[in-house]
Amino acid sequence: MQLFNLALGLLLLMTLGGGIWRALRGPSAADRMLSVQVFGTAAVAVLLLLAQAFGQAALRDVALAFALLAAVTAVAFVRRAWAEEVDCDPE
Amino acid sequence: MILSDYVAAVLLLVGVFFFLAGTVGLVRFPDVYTRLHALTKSDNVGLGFVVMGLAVEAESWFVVGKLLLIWMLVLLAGASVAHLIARGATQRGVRMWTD
Amino acid sequence: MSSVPLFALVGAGLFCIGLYALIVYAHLLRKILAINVMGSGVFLVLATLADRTVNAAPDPVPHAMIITGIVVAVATTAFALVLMLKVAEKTGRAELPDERTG
Amino acid sequence: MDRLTLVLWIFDSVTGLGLLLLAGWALASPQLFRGIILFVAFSLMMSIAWVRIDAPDVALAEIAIGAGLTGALLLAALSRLGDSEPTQESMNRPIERSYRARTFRSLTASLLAAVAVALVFLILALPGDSEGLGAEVAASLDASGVSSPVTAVLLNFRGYDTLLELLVLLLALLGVWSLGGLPAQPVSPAVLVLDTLARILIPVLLLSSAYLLWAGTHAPGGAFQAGAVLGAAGVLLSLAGWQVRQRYTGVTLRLLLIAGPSLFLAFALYTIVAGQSLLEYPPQRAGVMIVLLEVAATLSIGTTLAALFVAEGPRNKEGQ
Amino acid sequence: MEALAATVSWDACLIVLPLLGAIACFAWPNAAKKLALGTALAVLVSIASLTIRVTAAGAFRHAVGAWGAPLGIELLVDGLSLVMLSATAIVGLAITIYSAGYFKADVSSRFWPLWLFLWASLNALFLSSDIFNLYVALELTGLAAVTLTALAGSADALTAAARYLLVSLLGSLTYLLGVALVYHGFGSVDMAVLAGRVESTPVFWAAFSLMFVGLALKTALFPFHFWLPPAHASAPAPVSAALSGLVIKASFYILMRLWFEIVPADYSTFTNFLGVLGAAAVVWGGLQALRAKRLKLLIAYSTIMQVGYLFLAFPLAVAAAWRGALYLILSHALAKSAMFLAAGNILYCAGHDRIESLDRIAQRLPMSLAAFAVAGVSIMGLPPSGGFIAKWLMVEAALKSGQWWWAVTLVLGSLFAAAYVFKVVGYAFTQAEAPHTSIDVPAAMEWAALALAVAAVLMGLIAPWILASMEIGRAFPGAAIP
Repeated sequence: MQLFNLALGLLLLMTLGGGIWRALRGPSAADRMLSVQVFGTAAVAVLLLLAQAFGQAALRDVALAFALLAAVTAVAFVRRAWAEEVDCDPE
Repeated sequence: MILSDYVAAVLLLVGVFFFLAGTVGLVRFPDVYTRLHALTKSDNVGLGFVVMGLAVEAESWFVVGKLLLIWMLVLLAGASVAHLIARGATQRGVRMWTD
Repeated sequence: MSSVPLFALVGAGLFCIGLYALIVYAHLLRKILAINVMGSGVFLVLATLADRTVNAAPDPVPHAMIITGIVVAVATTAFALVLMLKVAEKTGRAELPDERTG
Repeated sequence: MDRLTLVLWIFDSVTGLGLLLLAGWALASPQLFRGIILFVAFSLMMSIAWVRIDAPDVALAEIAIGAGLTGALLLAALSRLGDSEPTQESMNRPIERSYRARTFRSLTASLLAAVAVALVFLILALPGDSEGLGAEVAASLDASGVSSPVTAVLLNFRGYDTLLELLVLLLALLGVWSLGGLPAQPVSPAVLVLDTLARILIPVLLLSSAYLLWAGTHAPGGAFQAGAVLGAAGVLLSLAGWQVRQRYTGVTLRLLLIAGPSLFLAFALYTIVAGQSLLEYPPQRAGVMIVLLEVAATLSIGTTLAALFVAEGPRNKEGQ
Repeated sequence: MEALAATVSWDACLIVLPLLGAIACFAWPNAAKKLALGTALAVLVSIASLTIRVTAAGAFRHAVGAWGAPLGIELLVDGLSLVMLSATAIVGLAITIYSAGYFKADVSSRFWPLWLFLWASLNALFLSSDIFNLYVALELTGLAAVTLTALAGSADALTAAARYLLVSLLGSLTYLLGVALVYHGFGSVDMAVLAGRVESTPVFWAAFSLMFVGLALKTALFPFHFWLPPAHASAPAPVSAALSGLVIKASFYILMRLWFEIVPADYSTFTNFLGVLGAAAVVWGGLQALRAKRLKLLIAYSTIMQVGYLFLAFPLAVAAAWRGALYLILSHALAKSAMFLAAGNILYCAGHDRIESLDRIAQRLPMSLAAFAVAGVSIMGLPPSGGFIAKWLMVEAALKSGQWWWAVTLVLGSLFAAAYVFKVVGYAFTQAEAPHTSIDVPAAMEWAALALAVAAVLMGLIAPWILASMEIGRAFPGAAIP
C-alpha cells in the first residue's frame, strides 16, 4: 500500500507539469492563476498521500495550511493584481 | 491485502484519474471558461476521491475529520475563486469560445 | 533519505540561478524574486545536509535556523517591495540606474 | 523495498528538476505577472521538497510564509507598480541585446556555472554521516519545557536568535512606515462571494492558527507558522475590503505589534537583573513561559505580517 | 546597589537596553527624543561598567540561556569586542546628541527607533561568538542601515537604499551559505568549538570563501564598493556617520574574528591577493575622492580608501599590523563620523554640499570646519592622532617584514588624504561666485562633530592603554616584530 500511495503521488506530481504548462502559456492572467489553483489542489493530494505512506500525521497539517493559504493567494490575485494586468501575451 | 485496502485503492485510482482528466482539460480546452470548468470539477472531485480513499485507511476519526475539513476548504476556496475568476473574466470582456 | 544529497545540489543550483538573475536583470521586482530564490537555495542546502545523519532523526537545529531565515526573508521582501514602489514613484522606473558601473 | 527506493528517487528527481525549471522560468519570464505566478508555484514545490527532506516544520513555514504571504505581497506590489505609467513600459521591456550586454551576460553565466559545479563537488565531498547537534538537542530536550525539538531550539536553546528575528520583522514594518507607507488602496466594491468566503475562511484561519500554536509544543508547528496563518487572516480581511476601525489602528495596533518582542525583552531584562544568564528559563517553569512567549509572539507576528501587507503606514496623528 | 552592579551582565545590557529603547520610542513617538537620550546614557553606563569588569577580571564568555556551546549561543567579551563596543558607544552618543538637533519633528519620530535598532544590532554583532547568530545580527544591522538611508526620502537616497538593500541581502545570503557548509562540515556554529575542529580541507576553504565574499561585499572592499558612495553620500548626515564609521566595520569585524579564531593557517597567495585589493581600494578611493564634486561623496570615497588599509593587514600578517588595523578602525570610526557630522552641518547651513561653492563656510561655521580639518589630521595619519598610530604600526610592520610595497601604499594613501582634505579646506575660505543664504546650526550639532574629531586626535595620546586593552583575552595572530 505504501508503494501504491507513493506511485500515485508521483503520478500526481507529474500532472503538475500540465499546470505549469498552462502557467507558462497563458494566454490570459486568469489562465495562469487557474494553473496555480490546480497546482495547489494537486499538491494537497500529494501531501495527503505522502502523509499516509510514511505515517506522518504532521503532513496533514501542512496540507491544511496549503488549502487555506492557496485561497488567500488566489483572492489576492483577483482583488489586486488582476486589475492591472494586460490580459494578453504578445505571442 | 484486505478488503478495505482494495476499496481504498480503487477510490484513490478514481481520484487520480479525475486529476489527470482535469489536467488534460486545463491543457487542451480552448478558453478560460472551459478550462475553469475542467479544472474545478475534476480537481475537487479528484481530491474528494483521494480523501475518501485515504479516509478508508485512516487510523482514527480525528484523521477522517481533518481530511474532510481539508476537502471542504478546497471545495469552498475552489468554488469561490472559480466564480470570481469567471466573473472577472466576463467583466474584462474575455470572450467565450465559440466554434 | 537517499545517499546522494539531491536537494542540496538543487539548492546550489538555485543559488546560482538566483545570483545570475540578480546580476543580469534590471527590474527591482525581478531582483527581489532572485534574492528569494537564492534564499531558498541556501535553505535547501542547510536542510538537506541536516538529513544526512547516521541515525534516523534529522537534526532539528538547521530546521530552526531555516524557519528563522524564512521569516527574515519575508520581512526583508516586504520592505524591499515598498522601497521599490517608492523608487518607482520618485524616478518613474522600478530600476537601478547604470547597473554595471559605479 | 527496492522499488520503493526507485519511486522515491524518481519523485525527488522530478521535484528537484521542477524546482530548478520553475525558478529559471520565474526569473526569466518576460512578463512580471507570469514570473510571480511561477514563483508562487516554485514555493509550493519547495514545500513538497521540505516534506521530502524530513522538515515538516519548515514545510509549514514555507507554505504559510513563503508561498502564501510572499505571493500575496508580490501580487499586491505588482498591482501598485502598475499605477505609474512609465513603469509599465520598463516592466515588460526585453533585456538589452547589445554586444556588450551579451558578453557580460555570458561571462556571468559561465562564472556562475563554474561556481555551481564547485559547490556540487563540495556538497558531495561533505561527510555523509555528520552528527550535527541532533544528539545534544535530544539529550537536553527534557529540560527545555517542550517536546518538539524544533520548538525547543527556536524558543529555548537558540531563543536569542528568535528574539532578534522578531525584531527584524518589527524593524521591517518600521522601515515601511518610515518610508511613509503606501497610499490606501481604493475600496473595491464588496463582492458577495468574496464576503462569504472571508466569513467562513477567517474563523477557520484563526482556529488553525491556534491549533498550530498548540501543536507546536509537541509536533511541527509553533509561533511562526501560527503567526503566519494569523497574518493570512489579516490579509484576507484587507482583501475582502473590511476596514479596521480607526480607534484600533493607534495604540491597540502598536501594542499588538510590540507584544511579542517586549515580552521577550522583559524576560531578558529580568534574567539580567536577577544575575542569571541572558534568557535563562527556570527549568520547572520553562514550559509555561515558552507558551506565554509563543502566544505573544504569534499575535505580534500575525499583526506585523498583516500590517506589512497593508503597508499603509500608521493612521494616527503622531506617527505620520 | 553595588552587589547588583557586580552581578548584572553588562554585556547583555548593551543588547537589551537599546532594543527596549527602540521599542519604547516606537510605542511613544512623542517622547522618542528623551527616551533615546536616556537609552544612550544607559548604554554608556553599561559599556563603562563592562570595561571596568573586563580590565579587572579579563575576557569572559556568556552562555545565553545557560546552555553553552555547541547547543546554545555564546557571547564573547574580550579586548577586540570591547574596542568595537566602545567605539560604537562613543560615536553613538555623538550621533544621538547631533540627531536631536538635526531632524525635523516628523522625520525625528521615525529616526529614533530605527537608530536604536541599529545601535543594538551593532552591539549584538560585536558580542556574538556564534556564526549563525551573527547572520541574524547582520540582517538586523543591514535592514536598520537601509531604512535609515532611505529616511532622506529623495530619489537619490531611495535608489541608493534599494541598491544597498540588495547588496546587503546578497552579502548575508552568501555568508549564510558558507555557514551552512561549515555547520555540516564541522558540526557547530560556535567559533570556539569550531576552532578546535576545523581542518584545512577544501570544504572549509570553500565555506570560508563564501563567508569572505559575503562579508567583503558588506564591507565595500574594492571591487565590491560600488554601492557605498551613493548610499553614504545621500543618507542623512548622522546616518552617514553611523554607516561609514560603524556599519561597514561590523562585517570587517566578523571577518577578523573568523580569521583569528577559526581559520587554520594563512596562505600567502590568498593574503597577498587581499593586499592587492586593499591597495587598489586605496588608489581608486583616493582618486575618486579627489574628483568628487560634493563633500559627502568625497568623504564616502575616503571611506573606501580606509577600508583598503584594513585589508593590508592580511598580507602583513604580524601582530603589529593587526594592532594597527584595529587602531585604524577605532580612529577612523571617530574621525569619519566627525567628518560626516561636520559635512552635515555645512549642508544644514548652506543647503548644499558642492565643494566649489562652499561660500566662506570657514567664517560661518568655524567649529564645523575645524572639526573637519582636525578629523582630517587623523584621516591623513599625522601625529599625534589615532590615525598616525595606526599607520605607524602598519608601516613599521611592512618595513620590518620586508614588504616595503605595502608601506608605499600606506604613504600614498596619506598623500591622497592630504590632497582632498586641503582641497575642501581651501574652498571653505574662498568666496563663492553665487553667495547663498545660510541657516543657523544648533550648537549641539557643532560640538558633537568637533568633540568626535578631537577625540580621534587625542586617541593617539592614550595609545598604550588602548593597545593593551585590545589584546585582553586573545593575542593577535602572527609573530611579534623582531
